[in-house]
Amino acid sequence: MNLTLLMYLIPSLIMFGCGVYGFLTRKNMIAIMISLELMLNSIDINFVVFNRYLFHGQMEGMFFTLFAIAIAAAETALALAIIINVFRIAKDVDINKINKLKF
Amino acid sequence: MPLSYTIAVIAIPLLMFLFLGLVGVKMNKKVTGVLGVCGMLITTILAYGVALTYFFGTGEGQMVDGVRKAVTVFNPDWLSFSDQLVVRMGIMLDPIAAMMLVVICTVSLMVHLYSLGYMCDHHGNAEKGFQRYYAFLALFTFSMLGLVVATNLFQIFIFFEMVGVSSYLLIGFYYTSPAAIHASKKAFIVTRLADLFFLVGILILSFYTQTFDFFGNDVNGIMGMLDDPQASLAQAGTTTFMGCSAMAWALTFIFIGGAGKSAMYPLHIWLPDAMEGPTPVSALIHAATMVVAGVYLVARLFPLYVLVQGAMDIICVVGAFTAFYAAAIACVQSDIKRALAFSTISQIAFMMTSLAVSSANGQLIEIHGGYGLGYMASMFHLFTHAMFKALLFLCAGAIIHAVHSNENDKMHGLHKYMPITSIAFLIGCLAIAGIPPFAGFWSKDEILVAAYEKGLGWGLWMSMVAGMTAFYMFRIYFLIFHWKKHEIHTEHAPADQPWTMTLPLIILATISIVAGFVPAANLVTWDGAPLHTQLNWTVACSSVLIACVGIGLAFKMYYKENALPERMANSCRGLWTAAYKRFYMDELYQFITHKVIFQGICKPIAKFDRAIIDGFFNMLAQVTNQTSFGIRKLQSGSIQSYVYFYLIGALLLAGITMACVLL
Amino acid sequence: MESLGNIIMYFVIALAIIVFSVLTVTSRKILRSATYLLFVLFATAALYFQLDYAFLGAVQIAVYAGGIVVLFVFSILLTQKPGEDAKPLDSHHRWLGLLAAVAGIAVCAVALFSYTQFCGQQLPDMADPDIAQIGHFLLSTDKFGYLLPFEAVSVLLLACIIGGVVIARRR
Amino acid sequence: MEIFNNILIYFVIVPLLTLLGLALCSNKGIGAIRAVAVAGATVLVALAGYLVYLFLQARGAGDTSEMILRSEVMWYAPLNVKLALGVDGVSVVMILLSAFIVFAGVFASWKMNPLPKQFFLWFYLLSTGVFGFFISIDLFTMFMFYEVALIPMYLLIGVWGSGNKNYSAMKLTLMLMGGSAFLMLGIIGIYFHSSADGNWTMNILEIAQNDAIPHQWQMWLFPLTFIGFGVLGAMFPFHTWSPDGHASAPTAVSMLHAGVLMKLGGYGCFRIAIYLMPFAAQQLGWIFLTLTGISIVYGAFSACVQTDLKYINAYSSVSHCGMVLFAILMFNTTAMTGAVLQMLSHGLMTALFFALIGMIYGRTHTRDIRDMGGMMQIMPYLGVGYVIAGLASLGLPGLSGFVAEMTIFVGSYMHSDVFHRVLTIAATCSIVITAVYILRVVGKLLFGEVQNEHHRELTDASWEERLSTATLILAVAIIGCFPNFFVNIISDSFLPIVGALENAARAAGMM
Repeated sequence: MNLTLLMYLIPSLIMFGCGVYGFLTRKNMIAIMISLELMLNSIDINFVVFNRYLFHGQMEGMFFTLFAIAIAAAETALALAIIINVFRIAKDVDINKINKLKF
Repeated sequence: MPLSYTIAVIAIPLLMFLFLGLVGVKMNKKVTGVLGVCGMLITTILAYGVALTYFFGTGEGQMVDGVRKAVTVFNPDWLSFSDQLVVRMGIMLDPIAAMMLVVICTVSLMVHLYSLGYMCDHHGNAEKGFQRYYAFLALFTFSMLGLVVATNLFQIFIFFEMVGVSSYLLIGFYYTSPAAIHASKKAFIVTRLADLFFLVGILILSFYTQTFDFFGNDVNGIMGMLDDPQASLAQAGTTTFMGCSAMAWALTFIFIGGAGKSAMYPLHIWLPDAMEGPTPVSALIHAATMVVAGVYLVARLFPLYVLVQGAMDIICVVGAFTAFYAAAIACVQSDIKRALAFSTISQIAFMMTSLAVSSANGQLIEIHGGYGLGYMASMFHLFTHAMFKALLFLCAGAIIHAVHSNENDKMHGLHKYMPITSIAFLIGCLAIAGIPPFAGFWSKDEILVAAYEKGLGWGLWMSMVAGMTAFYMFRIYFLIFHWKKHEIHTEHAPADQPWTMTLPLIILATISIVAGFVPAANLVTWDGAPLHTQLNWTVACSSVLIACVGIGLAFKMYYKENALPERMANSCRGLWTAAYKRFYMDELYQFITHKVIFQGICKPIAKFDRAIIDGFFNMLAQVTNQTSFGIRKLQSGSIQSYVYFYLIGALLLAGITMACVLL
Repeated sequence: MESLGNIIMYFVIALAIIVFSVLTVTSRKILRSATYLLFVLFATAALYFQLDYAFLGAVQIAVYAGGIVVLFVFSILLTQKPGEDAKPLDSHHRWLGLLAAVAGIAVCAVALFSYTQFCGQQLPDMADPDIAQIGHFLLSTDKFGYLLPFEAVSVLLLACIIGGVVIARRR
Repeated sequence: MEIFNNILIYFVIVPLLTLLGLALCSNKGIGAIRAVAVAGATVLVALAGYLVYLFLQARGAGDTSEMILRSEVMWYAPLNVKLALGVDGVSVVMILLSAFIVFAGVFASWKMNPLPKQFFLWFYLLSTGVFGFFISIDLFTMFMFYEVALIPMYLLIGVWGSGNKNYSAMKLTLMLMGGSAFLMLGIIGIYFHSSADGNWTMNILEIAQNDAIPHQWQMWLFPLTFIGFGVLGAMFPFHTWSPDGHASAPTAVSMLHAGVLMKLGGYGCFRIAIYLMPFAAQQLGWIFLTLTGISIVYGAFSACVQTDLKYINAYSSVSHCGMVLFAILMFNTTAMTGAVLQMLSHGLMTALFFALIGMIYGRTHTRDIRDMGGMMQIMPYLGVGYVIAGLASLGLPGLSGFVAEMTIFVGSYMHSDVFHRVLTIAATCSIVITAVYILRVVGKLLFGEVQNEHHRELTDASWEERLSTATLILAVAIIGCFPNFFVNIISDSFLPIVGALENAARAAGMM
């Protein structure tokens, strides 16, 4: 039995699907962020896997993942800062109840 | 005196109006009044001079071969509609214009003078708005003078409007009283409605004649076209619309215009209400001058009316009916001014009828070898009536001023207290009743002669109305001055008024006595040529007899307090009430204007505008708005729903791509 | 032919990823979600190690598992009262989400399975890229140099730090 | 530049300079703001007077060209868009009218509050548009100035208005913008058919000269342009912006809007719609004639039952402006001259009305005639002014309304067919209805007993209010007393238009 490209893509795909499901159904903004991380992570895996299998002499995929991790970290930090700030004002992190800025 | 002085006759009242209106309000009241009287005095002297020059002078082309011609003193363009159709503002003198100058100025002067006393309270203090009152009087005098000297039909229309407005302003002089406001509004709107017809008539007529002028100076006037069969007027006579010639329509419409001003049935309803104005105003405008403007208008176009017998017949019937109708109402009125107002309507109708009975079958009726006796009689009656009716109104004013009421039952037995007024009123009554040698006899007699000449029926009808006239006038006289002893309601006993008020009475009474001897037949005739008349003894005797019967009846019923009038009223209560309520014409108008026009037309239109027209545009906006709100739901701000949309789109795209690739 | 250890390792990792991913999004206790996420991230790191990207795996553990998850845990603790669970989902929401996720997976799966020419690719041999090489690439401006993105990310991180401070600062 | 030798350009430059001057004033310095505004208005009146003098001189010297004081500057060569200036008699009197209204408007908004500076800024921007429209003979420039005149209206009503001002401002702007959308389509259409040989032009005179718009296109473009301007001229059924807009607008804006802006509609109708597309005008005129005939009577009837002073006047404006379009569609010199007289008359008279209503409203804080009464005793000056305005409106000889209406009626009656005559007679009926609603409001508002005892303490007009109204009353009286002066200026201007119409009729075999 060989570990083919497909075999690595399937967990990644399921992880992405879970991310989508979570993003769509969760109400808690932090939970949504967590789902987002799942999706990001699955994409990272894809990059790495494709790099490893198809372009093993090069390192673009790896670097892309590297940067993606960095940016994800930044993004999460910022998003969580905002969420906490919103929580301070609205006393809630339910995405449907944060609508004071809406027209 | 040169005829061009007429310009001054017109201009002085105008200047007085502007001066009193703009500057006068800041001045002392008495001073403005005296100024007004002085201005009017000068105007009157000039007007007399001009009229005498016109009638008896020969210098300025007014007499050609023994026929009086119209003299156009001056006629500048005022408003050019097109190259031919030009409205001019000019001055034209002909017999009736000259006569009207005299009438208007005389009565106006008397009223100016009289008002000095009338418009003050018992302590001699002038009323509020005294200056305004004199300004309006001057405006009215100007408008009326402008009307009578008009050189063209449009100028008459213009001054018709002007006198209408002056009348509106003067009726509404006491502008805090709801009745006065209502009356002034009614007067204006009714006459405006009539003027609408007048305007349409002018439009029709001028379309064919291509001129408004009566006697053109450079182009041929309307009158100049009469003899020329090729002229466009003849075309107007042949062009037909709904079975009548354009000419007949035009003239009928113009008559309706005149009927509005002259209070012919059914447009008479404004005149009795107009008595809400100050009494001198009623004397000037609503008895002597403005209300005869309609008669004057028909007389002015008399040669045209003669051509169209249909229009003449309408005038004749309307006039004769109105004369009777108004006389019948006058017999039962209890308000002295209203009774006099109906008397005025009746007398004006006399004049109208008189004009109309001059012709039959499109030809003037020949009487004693002369033509147009009715025309002459009408103008003569206009003259005498102005004098004695002004006298009666001024007397009424004096009485009202003394007892502070318009109602008969507040008066009674005043002869003892106000002898001068009583005698003046008696003279007026005798004049209007047609007792020789007072003025009314001579003019009314000519009218009756003309009516009998037209047909026995017309003559009898008019004689009957003349009898009724004598009755109701003496009814008023006896009720006011005799009937029973006066009950003093105020602390002052009623008395003759100050000289400013009695002097006009005396002057007018004198005129009423002697005016009948004015040789009107030589002076005011339709073609300017002197008319030979002689007293028709049959008609004269019978009319005096009828008048005496009327007076006798009135004496029997009203000289001493008795139950006879009450019994008679009770014997035909329905008729009496109907007459007292003026045969419910006001209620009919009220119904038409309020229920039909206001509630039935205006309100639905306004609702339609708001609901349907505006609603439609609002609906457009609403639909746009609703659509926007509908679309806005898509832009909810909820990330999760965006993701759904995104996913749907992405999956669709992917599905389509795959379908394309795989299949 | 892979070594059996590798294959077993793969299945363990794949199972962990799948199970913990599902648990992450279905758990009603948010703190547990974060923990499951941590496991997923560890599994991912393991995957990287298996694929010979040791540095990447290290970064994954250090930044993701070590940094981000801790951030999550802190913010959860700051915003959540103890014992407060997420409300159970109403069924149409769940089914809608499930449908969307499954549809997405299905489309991708169809795509994957229809491109068999590379999906069946064997794992080629590759030397683990050494750190020096990575460092060299990161800071070079050659064809495969990543200096510009590197600097961009550093600026981004700076902006992010400032932003985080500004936003979270108590006023 | 050569164009600065033309006096006409200064009708745009002066308001713009005034704008600049106002912009330099400080917000607090009300005295300086007033001074600048008055100075601008005075210069405009003087310029307008001088323009009339120039015009009379040119005509007196035998200059019979259609437009005088022509000059052109190329703006955008690829589309042949020019700043083309020129005036004929109609433009001259319209400019005079606008100058008068601006002058009176400045005094009527003397105590404007809040933000007087900004108010006058927008006010003068509006004036710029109005004057620019009347002096230009290039379609593009006209349209541009037209829009410049419309937009400030939104802010002027929305910010300084009263009552339901947001709704009104929005409605007015949207409906007028809808009209200009039609208009722009029409103008583009005209442009692309302006010449047979492809040398397209925006210049009205050249387009009329070329007479190249195909008949089937005219049938589309005429309604577009006519409705486009007709909306502004309050033609039934596009008039509904007028009552709401006027009711909410501040005094000076109502004055300028009813007094001048609505005239842009009538002016555009004959200058663009009829002049450039005479064939379609002849063919389709009857439709619009019926609509305007309805406007006249409908507006008058609607005015009879209103209780808000401004609504009464707005509906009266619908009636009177209907008269303008009605007369224009009669296609003869007399009626069209009457239309311009009516524009003048209605402009001055309605401005007077709105000025007086604004002054009364400013004192009583109500415009409902049921709540007022006996104003004549309290404020005789304003009362007399109102009566004069009313009399002008119902057509008293000696005031402007009469000459205008009579010229229109006589001109309209010159048509010998039944359709035109019936409409004419229907239109004449409005003089009675006008009398009814004017006298109704005069009776209720001015006469009678004082309804509200608080009103007894109100004061009569102040000096600037007296000046504002006296200017307008004087102008109304001058037109009414010496109409021939204006008729002589105006009537020749219609010869080319009537000529074009007759040619079109002859070409279509209608004559």
